[in-house]
Amino acid sequence: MSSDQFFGLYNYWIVVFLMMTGFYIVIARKNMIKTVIGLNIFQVSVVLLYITMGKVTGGTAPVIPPALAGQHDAHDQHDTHAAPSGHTPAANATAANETVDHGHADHVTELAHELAHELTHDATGDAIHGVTETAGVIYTNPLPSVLMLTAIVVGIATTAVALSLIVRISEDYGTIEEDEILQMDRRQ
Amino acid sequence: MNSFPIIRVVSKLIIPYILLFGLYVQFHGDFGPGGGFQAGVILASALILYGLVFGLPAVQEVAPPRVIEKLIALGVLIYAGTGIATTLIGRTHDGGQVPANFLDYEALNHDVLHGFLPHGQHLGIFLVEFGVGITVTAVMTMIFYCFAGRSRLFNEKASA
Amino acid sequence: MNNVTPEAMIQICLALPLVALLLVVVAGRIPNLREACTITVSSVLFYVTCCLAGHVFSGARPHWSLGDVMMPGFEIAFTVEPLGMLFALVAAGLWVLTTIYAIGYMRGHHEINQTRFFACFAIAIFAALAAAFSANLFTLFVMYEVMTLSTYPLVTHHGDEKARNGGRVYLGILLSTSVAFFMLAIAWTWSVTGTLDFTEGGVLATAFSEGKISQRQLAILFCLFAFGIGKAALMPFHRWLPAAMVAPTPVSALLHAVAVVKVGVFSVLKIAVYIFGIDLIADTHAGDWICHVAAASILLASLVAMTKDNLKARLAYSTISQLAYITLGAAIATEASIIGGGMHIAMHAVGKITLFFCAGAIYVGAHKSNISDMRGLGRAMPFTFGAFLIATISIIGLPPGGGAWSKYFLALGAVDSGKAFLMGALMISSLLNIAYLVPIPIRAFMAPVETPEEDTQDKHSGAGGWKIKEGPLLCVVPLCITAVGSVALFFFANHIYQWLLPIVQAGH
Amino acid sequence: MFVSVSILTLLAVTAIAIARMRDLWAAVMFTGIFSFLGASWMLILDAPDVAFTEAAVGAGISTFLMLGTLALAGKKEKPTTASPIVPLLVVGITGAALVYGTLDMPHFGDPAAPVQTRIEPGFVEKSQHDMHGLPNVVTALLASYRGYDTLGETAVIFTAGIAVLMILRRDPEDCDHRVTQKSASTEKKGRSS
Amino acid sequence: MIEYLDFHLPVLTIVVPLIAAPLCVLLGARTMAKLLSWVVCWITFGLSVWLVAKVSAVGKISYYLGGWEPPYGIEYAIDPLNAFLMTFISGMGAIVLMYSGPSLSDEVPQSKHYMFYALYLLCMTGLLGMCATGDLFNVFVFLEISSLSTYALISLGKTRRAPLAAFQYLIMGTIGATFLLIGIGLLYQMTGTLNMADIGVQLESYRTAGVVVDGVQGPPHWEGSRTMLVAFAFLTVGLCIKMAVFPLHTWLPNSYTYAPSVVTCFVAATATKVSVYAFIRIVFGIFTPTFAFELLPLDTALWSFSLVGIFVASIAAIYQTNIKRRLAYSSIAQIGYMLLGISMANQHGLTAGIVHMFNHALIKGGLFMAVGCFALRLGSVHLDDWRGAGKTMPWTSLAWATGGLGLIGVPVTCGFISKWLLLTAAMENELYPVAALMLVSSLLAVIYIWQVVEVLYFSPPSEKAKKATEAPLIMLVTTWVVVGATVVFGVWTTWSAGLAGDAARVLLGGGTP
Repeated sequence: MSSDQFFGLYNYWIVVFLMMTGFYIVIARKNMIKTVIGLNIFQVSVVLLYITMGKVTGGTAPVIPPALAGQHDAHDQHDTHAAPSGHTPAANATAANETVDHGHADHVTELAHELAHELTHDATGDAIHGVTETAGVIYTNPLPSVLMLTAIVVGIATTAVALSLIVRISEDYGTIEEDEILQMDRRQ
Repeated sequence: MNSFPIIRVVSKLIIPYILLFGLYVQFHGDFGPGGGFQAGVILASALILYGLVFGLPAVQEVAPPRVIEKLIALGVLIYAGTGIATTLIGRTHDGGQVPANFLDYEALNHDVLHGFLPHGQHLGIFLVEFGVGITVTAVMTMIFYCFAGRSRLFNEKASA
Repeated sequence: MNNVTPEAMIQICLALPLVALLLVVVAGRIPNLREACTITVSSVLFYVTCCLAGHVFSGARPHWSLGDVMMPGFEIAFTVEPLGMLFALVAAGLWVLTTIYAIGYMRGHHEINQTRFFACFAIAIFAALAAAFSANLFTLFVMYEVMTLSTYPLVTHHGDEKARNGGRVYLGILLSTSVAFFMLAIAWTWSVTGTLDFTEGGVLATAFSEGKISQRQLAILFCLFAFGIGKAALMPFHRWLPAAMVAPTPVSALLHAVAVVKVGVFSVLKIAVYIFGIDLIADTHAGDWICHVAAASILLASLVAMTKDNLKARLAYSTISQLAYITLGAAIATEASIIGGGMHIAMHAVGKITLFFCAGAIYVGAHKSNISDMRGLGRAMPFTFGAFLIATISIIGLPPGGGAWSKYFLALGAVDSGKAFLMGALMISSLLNIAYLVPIPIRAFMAPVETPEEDTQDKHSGAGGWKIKEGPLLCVVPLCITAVGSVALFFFANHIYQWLLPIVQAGH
Repeated sequence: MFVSVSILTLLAVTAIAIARMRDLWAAVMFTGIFSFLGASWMLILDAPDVAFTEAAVGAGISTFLMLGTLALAGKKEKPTTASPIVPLLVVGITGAALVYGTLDMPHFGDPAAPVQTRIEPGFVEKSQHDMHGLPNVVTALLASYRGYDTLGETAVIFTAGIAVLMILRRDPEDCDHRVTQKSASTEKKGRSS
Repeated sequence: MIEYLDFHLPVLTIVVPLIAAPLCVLLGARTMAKLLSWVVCWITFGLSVWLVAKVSAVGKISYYLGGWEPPYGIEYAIDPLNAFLMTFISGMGAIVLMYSGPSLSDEVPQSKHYMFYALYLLCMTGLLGMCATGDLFNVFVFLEISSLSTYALISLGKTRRAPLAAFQYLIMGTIGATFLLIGIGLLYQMTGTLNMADIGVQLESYRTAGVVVDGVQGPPHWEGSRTMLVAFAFLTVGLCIKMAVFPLHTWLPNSYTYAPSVVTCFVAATATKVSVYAFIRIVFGIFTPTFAFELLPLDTALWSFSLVGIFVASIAAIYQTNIKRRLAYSSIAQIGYMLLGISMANQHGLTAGIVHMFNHALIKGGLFMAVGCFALRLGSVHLDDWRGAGKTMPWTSLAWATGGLGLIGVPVTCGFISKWLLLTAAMENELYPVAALMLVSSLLAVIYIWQVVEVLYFSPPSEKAKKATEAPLIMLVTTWVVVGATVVFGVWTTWSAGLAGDAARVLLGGGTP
């Protein structure tokens, strides 16, 4: 294993370690709250996995400085007046719309290319091909962030339901240790 | 907890700012980190703090559980309704009307108060974030109510 | 019926039992109406079957298909050929008689749930006819299973612990063998040949010549079929037959003589002829293993029969033995043995149903079910035991019983195939038949009645002790008819031979 | 580099500490810390939105909820008698599989990774064009490009809200229900014995 | 109007129940919510039937949500397979909801009914959404919608074990979902996209051009990419938990047993099938059968797990005296049959697997509905209490017997069709031992079904059975609709087997019909 590989991957490994710690708590512990804690750690680690993969060296958060954004706003307002819809349209595969959308899609692709050209025009330094880069600023891929926002919300939703179930179980059985509960059920 | 006057005073002072911050996060999501979900959490936390300090009945007077329950539903309806609205409106294209897909905010383009009211994508994003905010606030509050409703601590306090 | 096409006749034949089912259910509350319906419909059915038989035996092969209701390639289709026609004739003919008999028996015995009984009966007959007419293995299998399920409520008719256990064995063995072996064999056939249609000359012959299936595999496949068709009651999968004896006697008659077991052996024959082809079996010796098993079944079942005192149990083992004859015929697969097997379906059906009718009549009339209790009973029930004697002669294979011919052809087949030991098995078996069947009527007529007081009473009251105390009329008439039938078949055998000849000649 | 290494180390240490702890109260607190550390690392990885949310959710709500549950259900975990061998084995295999899977991954921060290059033009440029200058690309993605996912997410939250309400709300009728249930269970007990 | 519906068909099928759920809460009243959910369920069913007709006519339909083309946005990709699945999910959903009335009043406190309806609709939405979507992450989101609502619905059960069962399911389910999430993440990392079709294209290009690892062009076959292998493994394991494949099935028996009858009916009929669908989609739509079954020995693994699972679960089923639990174990066994078919990866096998999803949904749905009727009238699902109920509840008992025959796979029921297709597929692949074992295993079903039939018909009636009356008409009718469907689709299989065949053809790379 090269040191290159080690430095390229070590934080994935730590994330894996964190995930497995969480996973271990979930499957090894019989206390229900502890299980939920384990689940939480597991999920947070998965979030870290996604966020790690979105990061690009030398990148910055995908929030465009307002100055730049304003610039485009102006550009777009001009654009909006020219064509009311300024984004890739619904190129729906349904036969009925295909012809309409096709023409439109071409038009938009053209626009997008023009725009991309414009954007990279005043880029300084070596523009690495394909990396999200606007006006010399490299942006980290925002998609993992978006996915993880959803995943976090799903996680808290699950936790809430799990905890409310625990409350019910502890009221009904008087304990939240799975072993004891199973014993009680068996005795019944 | 309500036996500590300092906490009561401090929280009374803090809560408006939390609410304000929540609203800021809600409506400023376009510009910086934040959005409906985070705003909802913050707004709910203000209510929860209020509940913790002044007791469950007090906060339920401000935000009755029935209303909160309806708000949970309302937020989702606003979100999904925006989607349905876009399909119903359709988008203008080359002067003609073509179908717009579900959640295609381009359908929300309009010329009313141009430059003042958001339109198109901005309006869409505003609406759905608003929906998310309402639901999250309501759900978080409701979860708090439910847990607190089960707690003997709170129930005794209510009777006392 | 002259202006009805044979195709339409198939439809009518299949529809009539269902009509009967409907009528029985609708008229369930009025027993007389219900029975009238059944008898009428069954008579009409017999008539239509006869008309259809006229067409088929003069060379027509009517075909009717429901189309690909199943997956593409698996159709419910019916083609009538002589073997199936013969079976259908037997089934339809005996349905009329069994119905009449059942009315007498069920009423004489005050059985419960008579509507359910007649309804299931109708479904069983439907399945038997549909199986007889089936044009492919798939239809045959479907109908085979329908038959199993429709007879289950009949077997467990009494609904008590004994009936439940009997039903459990019945259903268990029949379903298990059909699912584990029969279905597997069908799927195998399908994967090898790509078709399930019954074809003259057999479909596996081509596959064999193309090397898709080896000689050994053919033998295994034949075993799968023979054992998979549990209704053929080949040992060691015969237990269901005695177990099903808990059923009321008309059911036993139906099971053992007409529908269930005959569907089994009929299927074996049909598969041997139309799936394997008799030449293929003969050339590859695919049936050799089954020959041994069948021979063993014949002898063992006969031996077991001798030990049984219960009349129905003894008849059940006799049936197992007789069914193995037919399986043997299929496994030997010479012209004579196939014809013998086919003929034996009819001969045994008529003979055995007579015996069961008698057993039932004795039970209803004298409330006796054990052979040892029947001493001298023949004097009280002369018609019953007379019929019993005639049927016994037929089953043993003595002239003028119909069974003589079928056994003759089977023996001929065994000699043709050069398997002398089979000949021996058949001979010994016939002797055993005599040993376990003949004593029953003999004892009934000859032996003195055991209880002396009763004996003297009889002497006082009746002329020479012959006080006639038969079962219900509706029981006795059918059994006389079938007894006469089994003799008639002796003289009629040549026709059957002529009818069945095309199926063995087609392959050449 | 130093910051991220130290945060990662702290995360690992916290995770182990949580795993070993028997005191649930402390474990919950440490979970909050864990989330907080995670959030800080996310901030370093240029994901301020996620960091914000994780801090609010992980260190805020879920800690609060767990504390609430603890208050209702007891604070001490009983030592388990079950052997940890099987779970350790399962975790070991899973972890080994994952590490094995990382070996062919693009390295951390690799600008040529498919994640960065596959979509052309990337979301940042595209959203600048489509959204008429919406500065926060994450919001644009969340609410528009993947707005449907977010609708799903809202539905999840809604589901959770209704679920918790249904599981925990006490209704007058609910009490009767529980009484009948109890009597049913005693009846059953009587029969089995 | 028609044009509007036709255009938005894919999304409306999912969004209509999604909107109805909050409306139920907003209405708050029991009757209103009930009425609304009834109407909406049938509308959804109508829409999905329409959808299936449309797909059969025009082939694959894409719908871009938000108007954003993939890979930017989320795509709904409807083909014969998921349209077929959606039809029977919404169909079962509607019919079970019609059935639910009396049983629900018996088992769930009235004040919670409107929430029940909301969650029921959400569960349906989640399942439908999982089917329709062409975006991997969207699968996860909708999986969670359906899962969360299922947990809550299960916890509604009468006994105190219901919340426990729900909790156990929640933990297992969340582990499964998280594994799925890890798998999705790894796939995303290697391809940079979330659209399933797009991932497939990307992987195809790696296969021909090779993966770039450490800046070095790899060899042009991607079994070398270890990340992809692990991604596939995690997706598979995650879905296997959700499917309740044999060693990962532990959550299922308790959940099915202690959930309210209505919930069991719906969940048993649909939930695991959707995970099977997702698995099919991942194996055939993203990776390829070549990868899954030739490079990886997944087929052998699946056969062995399926067969062991079938035997173990069927034998376990025989020993259960709680009928719901008995059927739950049977469900685990039946999943094995579906996987057997899928793992054969050819036209017949895949068709068999897909058909069995549908047929098993009908059969198990019907059986659980019959159980629900018994539970309502006898107040118990224990075998002892069912003694002699055949006399007092003849129609329900007959429904059980008929459904049971379907499960056994007797001809003229749809269970036979699936078994037959599986058998011929196994024969075609020359898997004779598998075929034989499969048949033997189906005999175990005879035992655990017929034991109940005997108890119903041939035992002296229990105290409870003596007092029982026939189930309410609405429950009886709906039960018989489903049970009748098992017979109808056992005879008339052109539709189900035809659609499944089309779906299999599309999955195996053939053209759309």
